[in-house]
Amino acid sequence: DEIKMAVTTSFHNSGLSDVLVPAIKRDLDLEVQLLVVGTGQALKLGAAGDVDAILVHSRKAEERFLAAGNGTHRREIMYNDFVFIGPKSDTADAGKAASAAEALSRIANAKAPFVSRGDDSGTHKKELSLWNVADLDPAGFDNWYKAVGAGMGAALNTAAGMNAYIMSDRASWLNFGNKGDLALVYAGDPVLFNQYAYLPVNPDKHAHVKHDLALKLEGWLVSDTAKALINDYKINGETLFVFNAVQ
Amino acid sequence: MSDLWGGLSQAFYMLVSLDADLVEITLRSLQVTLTALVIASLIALPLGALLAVRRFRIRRLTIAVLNALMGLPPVVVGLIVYIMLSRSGPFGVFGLLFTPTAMIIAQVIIIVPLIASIAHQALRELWSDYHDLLISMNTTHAQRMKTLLWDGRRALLTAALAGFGRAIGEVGAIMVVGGNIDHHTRVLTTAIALETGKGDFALALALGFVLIAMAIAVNLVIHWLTQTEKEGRW
Amino acid sequence: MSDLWGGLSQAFYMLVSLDADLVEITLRSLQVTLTALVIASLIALPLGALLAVRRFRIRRLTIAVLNALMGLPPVVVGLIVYIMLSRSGPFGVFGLLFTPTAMIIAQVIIIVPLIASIAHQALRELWSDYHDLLISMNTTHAQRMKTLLWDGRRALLTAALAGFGRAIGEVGAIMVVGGNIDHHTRVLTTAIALETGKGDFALALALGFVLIAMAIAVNLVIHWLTQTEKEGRW
Amino acid sequence: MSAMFPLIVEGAMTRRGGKVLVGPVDLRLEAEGITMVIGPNGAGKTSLLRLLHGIARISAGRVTWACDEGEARRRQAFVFQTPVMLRRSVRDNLAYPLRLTGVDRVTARAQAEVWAEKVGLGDALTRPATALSGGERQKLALGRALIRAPDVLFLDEPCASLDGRAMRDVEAILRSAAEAGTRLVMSTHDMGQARRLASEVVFLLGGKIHDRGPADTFFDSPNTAQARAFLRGDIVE
Amino acid sequence: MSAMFPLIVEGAMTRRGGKVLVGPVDLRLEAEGITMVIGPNGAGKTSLLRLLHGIARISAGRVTWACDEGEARRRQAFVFQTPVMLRRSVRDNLAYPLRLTGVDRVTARAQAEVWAEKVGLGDALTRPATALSGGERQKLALGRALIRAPDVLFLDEPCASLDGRAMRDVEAILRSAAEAGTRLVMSTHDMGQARRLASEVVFLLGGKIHDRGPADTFFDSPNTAQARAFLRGDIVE
Ligand SMILES: Nc1ncnc2c1ncn2[C@@H]1O[C@H](COP(=O)(O)OP(=O)(O)OP(=O)(O)O)[C@@H](O)[C@H]1O
Ligand SMILES: Nc1ncnc2c1ncn2[C@@H]1O[C@H](COP(=O)(O)OP(=O)(O)OP(=O)(O)O)[C@@H](O)[C@H]1O
Ligand SMILES: [Mg+2]
Ligand SMILES: [Mg+2]
Ligand SMILES: O=S(=O)([O-])[O-]
Repeated sequence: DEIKMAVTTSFHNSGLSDVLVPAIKRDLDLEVQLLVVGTGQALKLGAAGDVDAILVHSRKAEERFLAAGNGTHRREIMYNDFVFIGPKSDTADAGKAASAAEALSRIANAKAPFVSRGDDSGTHKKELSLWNVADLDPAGFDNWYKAVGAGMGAALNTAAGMNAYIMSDRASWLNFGNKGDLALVYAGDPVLFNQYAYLPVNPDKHAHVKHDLALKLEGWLVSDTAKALINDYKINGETLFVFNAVQ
Repeated sequence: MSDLWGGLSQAFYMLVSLDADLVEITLRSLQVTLTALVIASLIALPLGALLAVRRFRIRRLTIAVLNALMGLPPVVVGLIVYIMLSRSGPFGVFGLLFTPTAMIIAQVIIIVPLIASIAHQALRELWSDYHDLLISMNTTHAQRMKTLLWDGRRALLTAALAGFGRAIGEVGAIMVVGGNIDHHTRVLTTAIALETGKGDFALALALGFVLIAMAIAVNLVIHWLTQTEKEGRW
Repeated sequence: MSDLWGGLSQAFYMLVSLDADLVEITLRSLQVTLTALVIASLIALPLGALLAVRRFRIRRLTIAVLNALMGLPPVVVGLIVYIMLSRSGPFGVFGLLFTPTAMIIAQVIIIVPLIASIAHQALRELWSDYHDLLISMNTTHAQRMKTLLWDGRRALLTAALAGFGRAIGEVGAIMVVGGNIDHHTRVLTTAIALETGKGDFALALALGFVLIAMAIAVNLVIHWLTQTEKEGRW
Repeated sequence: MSAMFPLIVEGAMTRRGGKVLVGPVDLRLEAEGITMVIGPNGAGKTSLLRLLHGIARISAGRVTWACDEGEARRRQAFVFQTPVMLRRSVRDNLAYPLRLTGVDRVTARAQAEVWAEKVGLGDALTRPATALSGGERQKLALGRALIRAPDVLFLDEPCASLDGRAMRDVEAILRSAAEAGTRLVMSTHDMGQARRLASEVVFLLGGKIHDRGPADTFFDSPNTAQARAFLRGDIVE
Repeated sequence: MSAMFPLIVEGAMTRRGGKVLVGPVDLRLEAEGITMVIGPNGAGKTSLLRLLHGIARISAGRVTWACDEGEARRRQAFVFQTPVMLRRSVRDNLAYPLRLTGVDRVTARAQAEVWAEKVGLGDALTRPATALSGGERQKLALGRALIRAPDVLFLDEPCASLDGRAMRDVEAILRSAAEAGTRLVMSTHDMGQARRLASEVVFLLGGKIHDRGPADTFFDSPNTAQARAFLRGDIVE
């Protein structure tokens, strides 16, 4: 059997999928075919019935998706956190901030180059909400704020090329190969919490979707096997995801 | 810079060790592109010949449009093919989305204008040579086209090779319609894009070098087989 | 399908209302691509002529490689340019990464082989016409190339237009080296890729249609200006 | 097969890029004989032959065969002043017109060999036609035109590059074709040849028919000062 | 300017795709006169002229001018059997060789007009050369070859498509060029022309020089049976 699941770039770039997919194959004899796309595109693929389930991290968009009848339900699976990446020298002293919003204010005050995803993804939306908390409006920023309109990896590449600050999910950052002179400068504010959720596509809307397989997969994703695999997934000794599904 | 050397050595290493993943996606690249090339050539070469021999009214417009379509942005082609093949699209029932077939369709659309344009240019010269004779012999349009295609086959090879190059290196469209699914629709270019996103430039470059090496090898083999550059021109 | 119609009407609407963002990125697309086209033509057309007139030893290899390079995967070109221009790269000091200049460089690399290949094919026919005369007149290589380039200018236009099409529709390379930075390096194709990622297919298609319309317009204007398809061939 | 003749030309004219190449021409050709089109360089001989054959776009007037046009087109052949070589072997060039009409490859090739022999290319069968010498090309073009046994054959200076022997052979072929009923319309600059072959002469000057008449009369006592001057090789005003 | 002659040809040969086009040829050409290369179609006349001119690849042997090669190449010109028309106007075709040597555009064009007049293309100056008639092309090629006043001029059947008047004019031009010191080497199938112009004859057969001698002797009492047969227009074995 096979099932198609649309996931966001940050999930795939973390490397976790390379652990989970073979395990699912082994346990369920189910081949999970991943479509790695932007958040919006993942939701779109689900709405069109071109995939059987989606795994994203953008709560408001997910709720709209459900409200439109595109999915049957939303199941939270795990979370990780967002972190601020920046030049090793941390020219804006963002690392000394007491909160995520303050870190952003420091960057804005220093007018240090900052790369924004600019693509309406979960990550981008979170960043925008943080600027809001800091009482700043990216629309008014000048040249130092670069809305690049790209996936997590491409945006990190751009940040590396410019030696700029950027907000990334921890997993993508740890698994990223082209770190250049960048380093993690700020993390830890609870507001940076990043919840991933699983949404099976609604079979009432698209009769052909493999809803039973999607449920089967969901069952596995919230199982103890998955829990162990997710919690044990480490890069350089660091845990990336925390399993938090209601079992 | 170190990524560059890293890429080169990694490419070399993967090639000599016949890395299983590499072999798989390389073969899939070849299979998709060659299939697309055959189909596209079957459409584009006769089209190029038709444009050469026929003076229909909107010929100039057709040629200009064909030239313009050479620049069809792959992503747009990908999107349109996606919309057509999507479950909610007109051809959704066939379930072709995210299959190699979908990738072939997208590539065909992308390279037909390119092959037809180059073929038309090559055959136009030949036609201006043959024009009087073939008209005088009262040939049908089909006979003229057949004659041009046969006698111009060397030049048409360049057109087909250009199409091959374009298709094998293309990523925007096949990413959208193929989905870059591991072991299923992943090809060299989508793998390169993936590795680039992960920041693994050395691996991305290695795959790129393999791709380029393959393209050069295909070209050399074909040039050598057909002796395109030998003096007698056919 | 609704995305398709949505895209069309949105394209129409943006065009008649001269949407400011659209105008900005369209002009940037044109500026980058036309600059790249001029530079690439200055390199590729003489190169095509050189390959036509010169029988140097590795000519066949050069041609095969050129043909193969037509298929240079844009992402790979992007990566290499990125590595060269990045601060740790050899040309890092110029600070060109993520500027339109970087995009121009990448596009030049991508279209030079294409333009040179097509130009070479066109000039090869002309050269086989002129060969005896020009050799007999004891022309220098430069004179031969100049004569071919001048007398073959119509056919070379097709080559340049093919290059234009390729460059204006390209996204893989300029995404990597330009970074798709809003108001800075965002062009039509990168905007299309962005909207696709956002799942706003209608807007992506609208931008795509604008791009295609522009490519067709450029082709028509040039065909019309130069009357390429008129009978007298020059 | 219906009768093709008379061929009636009324006010026909070819114009190209503003310049009148030939015309207006009024002419009536009957079924028999060899019509020789002569005149100085640029007089319009080639243009007239193309007009009659129907491969030049007619800008004014009409060219009408007695039979319907499709049939007329099928029954003609043309030997061009600069022969067009298909990029194939000599044999395939000769077989080409037969293959067009559906003759199978083996028969067509056999016929091609017969004609190669007749025009003196018997030992060049497998050579690429594009590598032939000037005279050999003309021979090939002639064989290729005759192989379908056309009822009307146009020849534009077909012997310009032939050696003495070949010219004699070709003239013999043409004469026997004419005797067998093929209508020949040809141009030449060789007045000796014109005298030997022509039954009728059309003398062109500046794109117009300046004089016309039976060959004997024309050559022995030309009507106009211009024709006299032309035959003497003098300036023709 | 150093002396170009004698031109010494030793065992020279041109081979193409396995076939010997002409050779081995041994020949010595002196500074004066008009050498006429004759022979049946396919005998190798064109190939020999190209070999001497240096535009055919020499497969064996040598062709040596008295002066150094670069200079020799600059001082020659060639009129091809099938003239090559540059895709430009008649005027620009004629001016082209001058422009190559650095003559400014105005002077080159003026010269071109003079030569257009001389070869009888005075009223075709602005026409595209590719639209010329067969004879007009030959005239253009001739003018283009003579405009640089070459010291050696090769002509490959230059009058094959010319009318009587043009042929006479061209022969006059050639004769006066020869008198002014230009060395002419030409081929023709017109034995009348050969007799009128030649000071010396080279008779080719099957790619080899079969006979050679002063024009008078050759035409009046050919040495070999083949030459006799050729002159009579008979089969040459
Ligand atoms: N395509 C063309 N466009 C413009 N003028 C042309 C074209 N073709 C021929 N001409 C001109 O028309 C005139 C008649 O040409 P045509 O070829 O019929 O002459 P011709 O009598 O066959 O001459 P020749 O004896 O040299 O072959 C010539 O002056 C020629 O230059
Ligand atoms: N490129 C080539 N490849 C092979 N054979 C060739 C090539 N060019 C010429 N030949 C052959 O070489 C022989 C000599 O050719 P050449 O053109 O020198 O003859 P020619 O004496 O000039 O004949 P003509 O009087 O018909 O012009 C011919 O039989 C011809 O078919
Ligand atoms: Mg003519
Ligand atoms: Mg010859
Ligand atoms: O998961 S992302 O779409 O934000 O990369």
